[in-house]
Amino acid sequence: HVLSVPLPVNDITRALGKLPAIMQNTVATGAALFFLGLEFDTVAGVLGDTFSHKGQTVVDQNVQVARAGFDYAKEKFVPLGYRWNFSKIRRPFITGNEAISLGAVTAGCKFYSAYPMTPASSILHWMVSHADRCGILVKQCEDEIAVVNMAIGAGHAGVRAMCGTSGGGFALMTEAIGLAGMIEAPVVIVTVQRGGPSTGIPTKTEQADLNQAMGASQGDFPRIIIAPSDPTDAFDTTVEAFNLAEKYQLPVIIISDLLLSEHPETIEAHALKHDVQIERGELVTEWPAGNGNYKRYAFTPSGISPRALPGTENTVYVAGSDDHDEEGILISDVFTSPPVRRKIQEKRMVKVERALEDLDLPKLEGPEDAEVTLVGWGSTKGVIKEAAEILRTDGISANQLHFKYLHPFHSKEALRILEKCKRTICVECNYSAQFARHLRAESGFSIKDTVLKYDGEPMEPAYIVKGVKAILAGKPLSLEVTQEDAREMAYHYIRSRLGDSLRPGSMTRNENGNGSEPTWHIELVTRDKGERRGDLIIGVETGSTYSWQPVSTVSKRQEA
Amino acid sequence: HVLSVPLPVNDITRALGKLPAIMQNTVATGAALFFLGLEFDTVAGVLGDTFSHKGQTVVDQNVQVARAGFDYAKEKFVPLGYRWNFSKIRRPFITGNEAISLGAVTAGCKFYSAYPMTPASSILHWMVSHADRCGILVKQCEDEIAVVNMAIGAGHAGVRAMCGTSGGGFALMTEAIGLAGMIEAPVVIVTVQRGGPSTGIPTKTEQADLNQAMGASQGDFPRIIIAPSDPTDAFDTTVEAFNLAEKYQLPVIIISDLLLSEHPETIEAHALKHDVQIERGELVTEWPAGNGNYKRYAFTPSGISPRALPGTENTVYVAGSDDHDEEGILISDVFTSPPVRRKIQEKRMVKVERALEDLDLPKLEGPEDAEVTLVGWGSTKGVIKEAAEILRTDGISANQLHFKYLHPFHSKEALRILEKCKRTICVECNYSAQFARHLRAESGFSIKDTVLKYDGEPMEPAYIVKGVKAILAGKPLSLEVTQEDAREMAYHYIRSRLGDSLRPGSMTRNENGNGSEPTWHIELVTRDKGERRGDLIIGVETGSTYSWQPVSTVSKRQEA
Amino acid sequence: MATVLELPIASYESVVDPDWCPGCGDFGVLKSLKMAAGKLGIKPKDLFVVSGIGCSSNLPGFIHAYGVHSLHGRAVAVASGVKLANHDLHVVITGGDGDGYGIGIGHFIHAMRRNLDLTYIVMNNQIYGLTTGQASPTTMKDVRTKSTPRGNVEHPINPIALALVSGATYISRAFSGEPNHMADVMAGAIAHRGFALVDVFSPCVTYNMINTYPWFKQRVYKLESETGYDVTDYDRAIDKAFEWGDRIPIGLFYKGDQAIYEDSEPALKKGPLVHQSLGMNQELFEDLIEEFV
Amino acid sequence: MATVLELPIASYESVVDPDWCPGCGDFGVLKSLKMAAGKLGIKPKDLFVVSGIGCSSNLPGFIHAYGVHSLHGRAVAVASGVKLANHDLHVVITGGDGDGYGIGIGHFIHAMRRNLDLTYIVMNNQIYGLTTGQASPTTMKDVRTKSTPRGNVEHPINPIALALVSGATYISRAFSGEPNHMADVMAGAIAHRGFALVDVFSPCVTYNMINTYPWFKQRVYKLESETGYDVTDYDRAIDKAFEWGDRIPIGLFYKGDQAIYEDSEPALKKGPLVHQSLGMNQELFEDLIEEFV
Ligand SMILES: Cc1ncc(C[n+]2csc(CCOP(=O)(O)OP(=O)(O)O)c2C)c(N)n1
Ligand SMILES: Cc1ncc(C[n+]2csc(CCOP(=O)(O)OP(=O)(O)O)c2C)c(N)n1
Ligand code: SF4
Ligand code: SF4
Ligand SMILES: [Mg+2]
Ligand SMILES: [Mg+2]
Repeated sequence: HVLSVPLPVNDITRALGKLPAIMQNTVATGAALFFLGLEFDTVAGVLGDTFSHKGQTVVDQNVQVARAGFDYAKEKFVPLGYRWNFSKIRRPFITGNEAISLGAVTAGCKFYSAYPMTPASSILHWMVSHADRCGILVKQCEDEIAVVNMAIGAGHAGVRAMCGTSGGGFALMTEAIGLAGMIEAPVVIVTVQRGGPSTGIPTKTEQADLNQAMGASQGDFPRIIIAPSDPTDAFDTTVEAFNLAEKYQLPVIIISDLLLSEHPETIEAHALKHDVQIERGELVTEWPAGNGNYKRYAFTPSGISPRALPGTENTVYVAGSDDHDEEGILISDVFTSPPVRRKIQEKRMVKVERALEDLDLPKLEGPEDAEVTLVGWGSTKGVIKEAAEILRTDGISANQLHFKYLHPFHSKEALRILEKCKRTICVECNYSAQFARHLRAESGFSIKDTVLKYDGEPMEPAYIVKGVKAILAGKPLSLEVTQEDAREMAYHYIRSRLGDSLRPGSMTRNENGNGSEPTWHIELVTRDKGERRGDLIIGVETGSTYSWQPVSTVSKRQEA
Repeated sequence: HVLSVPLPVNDITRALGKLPAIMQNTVATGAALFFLGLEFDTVAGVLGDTFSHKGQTVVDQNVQVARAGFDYAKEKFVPLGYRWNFSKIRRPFITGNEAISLGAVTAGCKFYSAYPMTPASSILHWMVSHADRCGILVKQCEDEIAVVNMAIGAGHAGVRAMCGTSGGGFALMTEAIGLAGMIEAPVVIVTVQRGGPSTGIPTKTEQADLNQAMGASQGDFPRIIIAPSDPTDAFDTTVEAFNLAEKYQLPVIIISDLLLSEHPETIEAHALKHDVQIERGELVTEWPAGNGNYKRYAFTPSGISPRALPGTENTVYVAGSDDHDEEGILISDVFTSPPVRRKIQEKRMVKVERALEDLDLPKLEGPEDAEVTLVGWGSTKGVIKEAAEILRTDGISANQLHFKYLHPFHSKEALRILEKCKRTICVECNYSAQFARHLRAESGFSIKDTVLKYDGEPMEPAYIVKGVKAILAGKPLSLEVTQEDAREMAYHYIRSRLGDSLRPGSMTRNENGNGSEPTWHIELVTRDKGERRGDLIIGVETGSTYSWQPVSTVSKRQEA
Repeated sequence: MATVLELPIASYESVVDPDWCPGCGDFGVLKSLKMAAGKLGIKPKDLFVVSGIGCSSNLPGFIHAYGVHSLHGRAVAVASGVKLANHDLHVVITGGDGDGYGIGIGHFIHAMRRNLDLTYIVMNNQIYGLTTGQASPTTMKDVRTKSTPRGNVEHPINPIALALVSGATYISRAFSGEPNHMADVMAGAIAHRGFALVDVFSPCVTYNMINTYPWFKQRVYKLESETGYDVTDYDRAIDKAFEWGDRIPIGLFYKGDQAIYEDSEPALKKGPLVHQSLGMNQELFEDLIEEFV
Repeated sequence: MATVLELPIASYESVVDPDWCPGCGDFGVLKSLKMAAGKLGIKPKDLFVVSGIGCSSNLPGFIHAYGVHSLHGRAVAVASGVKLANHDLHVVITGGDGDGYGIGIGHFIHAMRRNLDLTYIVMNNQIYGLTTGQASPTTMKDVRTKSTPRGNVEHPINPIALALVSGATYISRAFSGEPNHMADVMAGAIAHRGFALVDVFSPCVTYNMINTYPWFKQRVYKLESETGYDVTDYDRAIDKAFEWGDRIPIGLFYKGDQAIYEDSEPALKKGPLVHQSLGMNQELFEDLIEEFV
């Protein structure tokens, strides 16, 4: 469970003097502990362990900073009212990235390559710190292009290989993902979404890389895309990903996000099992010399061509990124052959249709005939579930349809379910409702209403409930700058330009505004005495900060 | 206009001895000349000019090879019956890539960067060979990542900049396309599609990179994607692309394909004009010191923030790939601010909605109330037009709806037109009907029937007509291996494995086949005496070459 | 440059204060860069600073000058485009060792062989700072980092040697502990016509506990102080490039006067591209069309 | 390798005949590679050839051995993955100058500093052949190509010098006009434990009219023939790396015995990864879970 609260980090930690930027998170941690209704001391220890290798000063600093966050939250807010029944059963407290890592080694992953990138780095860190015990080779590479190509090489050679990154690195991997599809190399690629576009807001969460995963690399080629919803699911998904990658000999993309990957959750005691099922698909381990030529890319009804690993006798072949025939001989050059090209393209693509049969169907959860159906994908499953519960207690019967398998897609079943729904609303953490678009593309079903969030903060039940009620009331929330927004913007303006001596004072909304739009008129006053120092005007529609008129000069920018 | 005929290059050119692979195209050229009903001598000259810099031997070799192709076609086929009225009006004979290059320099493009890649290289070649006269700086870079980042740097600094590549290179460019969207740098990116996936069939055509263009880079950011349909349109599109890129300060992707880009067409005499309209968008050329702070990313209703070029007095700013506020100050780090993030994301994205208003609406062409509407995009416009004409002469009234602007998309208008159509069929050069999916995603309109081609050969009117008739007859073409396909596959098998002494002889279809599927039974006989040397079995459904039973050993593979 | 009128450091002061960890070497680099620009009298409007992504790459936000805070590893490419579009601008690239010698090494090497008139300042802290402490391409052998808990097994990159064999024409090294010396080295780099590298020992006080200020203070010495060191002596420079251990040289290793890319590019003869007019002249257009008929 | 039983060239004959232009230098490289593998008695099933994209990169299709014909510039990365997954395989990378020194240079340099046990054969024809004749990173100054009609203005890459400063431990050069000598150099490279570079002058007879067979024949000489040339003398190797013009050295420039990556990787102690069992042992799993409770 997550929350979104303004944490004026600088204010909170001022007393502690200038701190490394990275300590923001520690502040948040401290605050979070409060919300979770935990006692501070129970965790000072944890911080100790975490930072001990950096020496006592760092530990102390972190404890102090966390304490500041904790106290601030205590002063300003009420806890979420969690009940912690510290029962005998000790439950794992684990993040999505840790679950993915654990799932990988449990599934027999022997090769993990990566280039550091938030919020995927913690997979690299877990893997490398457990490499010896788990017998896994972990390679930090020079860039993500090397990362994915090494993983593909390892997968092609016969080991279960995985690599991980976030959107920017994934962009660099796309060309090679097409290579894996073409040479039919099994490989698992984890991409952990963060606030975009581009470098964006790297420490914030978002679900806006679905288009990227669907559009990775040129041409049509087989791939599977799966979005886990919580740490337990992330563990299972990872195991499943390796099985699918080897059974169908293709790249499998696990798409997570910062929220799922970096936030620890308490899971069921025995949710994670060591004896997972391992399916390596059709392997050719022996090929008598008399057998005739081994065909690496044999055309079969399933599209699956039994795979011989390099080093096997009598099955020598070359896997080419140029298109090729059954034995891997290029048809792109002298031996061009349109019908062979047609059939191998069909052979590759039919694998995905077959794979669909292995994937669980989407299921409607909650009351069958609900008034509202909340549709989502990936990490928001739990939050949407809570929202549906709140809606029900508020007398609005709501259920949810959550998607895990994004490609191939259970179009028929999705359509069957959705057509029966009374009213559908898509809930996503992005601006353009990428999943709603994807659903329309795959099933033809259009969801008109959406509850979207793209300010970098996680989706929250309360936010969803508010959005849904507004939609049902026929007046969806506007994009106007609310008073709360305006105050936050004023804080941002002050922190970034006027130092920290001021704070927003009284605020009034001016309907005539500056002629072009209504405006918020915000007095900036001194923190201590509350003396008016100037006024800030913010546009209600655009959010533009029109002007800062100081009563007296307070900002160095004035001199500049 | 294009055609698809089997050209057994090796057979045709055997007499001329071993030739560079690249000469395949010359064979095709020769054959094409025949189909176009031209006399061979009229072009021997052209080849001369083309290759003269390589010395007479190369010229002669090319002429010989072309002649061989010409003669082969003459022997085997009938010309398409073109009437060439060589009137006084001399018309330009130009390829899509040449038109794009010409359009760029006409629009004031001053910077072109590229890394060689078929079928985009000819833009680089045209640009560099005309650089001095056109005053354009042409930069061949170390890779496509440098290519696009240099173009973005140049565009940001204020020159009209373009770069070009094909799918594989485009994959490497995607990360930076997101950068351009984020820092709002104008840049034009040309991606010329070829047969994929991966390296694929580099000298063949396809339209399968639409998903890639739509999914380029992580997150939601503004971009425009345009697919020209012929050389004249390619010229206009390129000029328009520069105007849109600067007016809306975003990356514009021109998506072409091998067919359009590499095949010359005769166009109207005065179709291309030098005095094109140039719109540079809102530029800040002067900013008095008293003006207060210049806001590079000012929040405005249109989303467009007037742009000051580096070097201007008093408008100093930093453009960041991290998200930022109106003045470019990062909100990704210490100064995090959810509401500012929300408003700048909205500001960036609203630009695309505005841009849509500048783009021409899709138009239904042909009889209003036709029985069939052929839907397509990009280079197939002319072929589909011809197909519609043929269908009409065959008594099936057909019209066409062709799309040029892929993103942003005229969803409302598309839906308005399509809902009125009696029967829609989507015609595309790819396996998965990427445009039909795109159309469904953008407009919610589903086209069930498709005529697809993905064997690398260009779409042809006859093929479309055949497909459409099959669909109307209720029995769409199956994916079975036809006798023609089987013969071609046999030729491929022979050429690639048995040397060239054999050819396919009598062929019989065996319904019981090998138990798992019906098969083609093909006798392989000697070229000269037609003596049976063995049999080849090819699966009708899978296209698998089950076995080659020699009567006597002929293939070195037999020894191996 | 004839007589320049120097500018005060304050001319380059940004609205935003650096948020680097207290003691981070990058503070020194920022200060020295401002001093160097001031010495050369470069107006903020004529200074263009390009960076990639990393703690060090946040620098453009902390100096009052034009700039692009681009993508991880791509600063050199973006800067090349900016420079070719407007070579009146003084283009300075600032980034980290991971950014420039790791993911960005291809652009680095190819830019050097082009000898574009760019200044590249690498804040080499031998670690990935922003991503919280993984090994970088300059991390020394056996050093333990978050990604090399058993110690780094890869032979580190030698940026000076790489630059020497790749065609850079001003190759230097500085140390954040010596800001005045660094300012001189930087001023020389910016004034130099051609590709100039300034590799800076800029300690990461949070994640690199080996290569600290004291570690460098004990070891660094100035090449200028070495009697008879000749910056045009290539072979000598190669030897110095490999000097590492108890004594580590800083200062100018090598300076060449090879032709720069901009001079060999006809399109730039008429001045910066950005100042050329856009219209297409009719005669030229008709000639171009003629080629197709 | 104790006494090896050599294999005939025919063992490596592919179904497919090379479609290179008649006279292309790559024919010589293919022949020499077969000879080298034969000399070392490497069975086709144990030979793994990885290439990128280019005329030269078509080589794997023309030799009877396992392999991946990968992406332009990525052969070294793919090969590294293959080698780390199964280090029983002899992994040889074959590609072009554009592929390896252009777009792929980052992987090249980083693989060298890792000193992985790989053999990298670069068919250096100083041109982009497959794409019909643009300048490559090794195209000499002033040479006119399709992309440099006014002559190339970029300083060419020096692969030998780059390899020397980057940590490769077997650095050599060969010439297609000397197939037997090339075979010996290649055999040495494959036998060597560590990253081995074989830069080959492999003339493109269709697009490079400057660096032709005669051009090289007049200039190349063998380092072995140079009395007292010591392949362990690094400084001497650096000097030789820059020898270009009337006399151009081929043969082995430098050989070192630095530790290889595979030896420093604990995960490989138990043998190739591909032979390790997949199952997860329960005790270990429970210990791992314990860390979270
Ligand atoms: C394509 C891509 N991959 C990875 C990252 C994550 N990342 C950001 S900074 C950085 C490395 C920073 O190290 P360095 O360049 O040495 O800068 P420093 O923080 O040490 O100053 C990485 C890996 C990214 N932003 N983009
Ligand atoms: C990402 C990408 N960019 C560009 C290309 C086009 N391309 C194919 S081969 C090649 C260069 C070939 O030159 P080289 O590596 O020297 O090989 P050669 O043909 O000269 O043997 C290029 C640019 C590609 N296949 N992939
Ligand atoms: S983490 Fe290191 S590099 Fe980054 S700011 Fe702190 S000290 Fe400087
Ligand atoms: S084009 Fe050049 S490199 Fe390619 S095959 Fe022909 S001669 Fe060889
Ligand atoms: Mg660093
Ligand atoms: Mg080459």
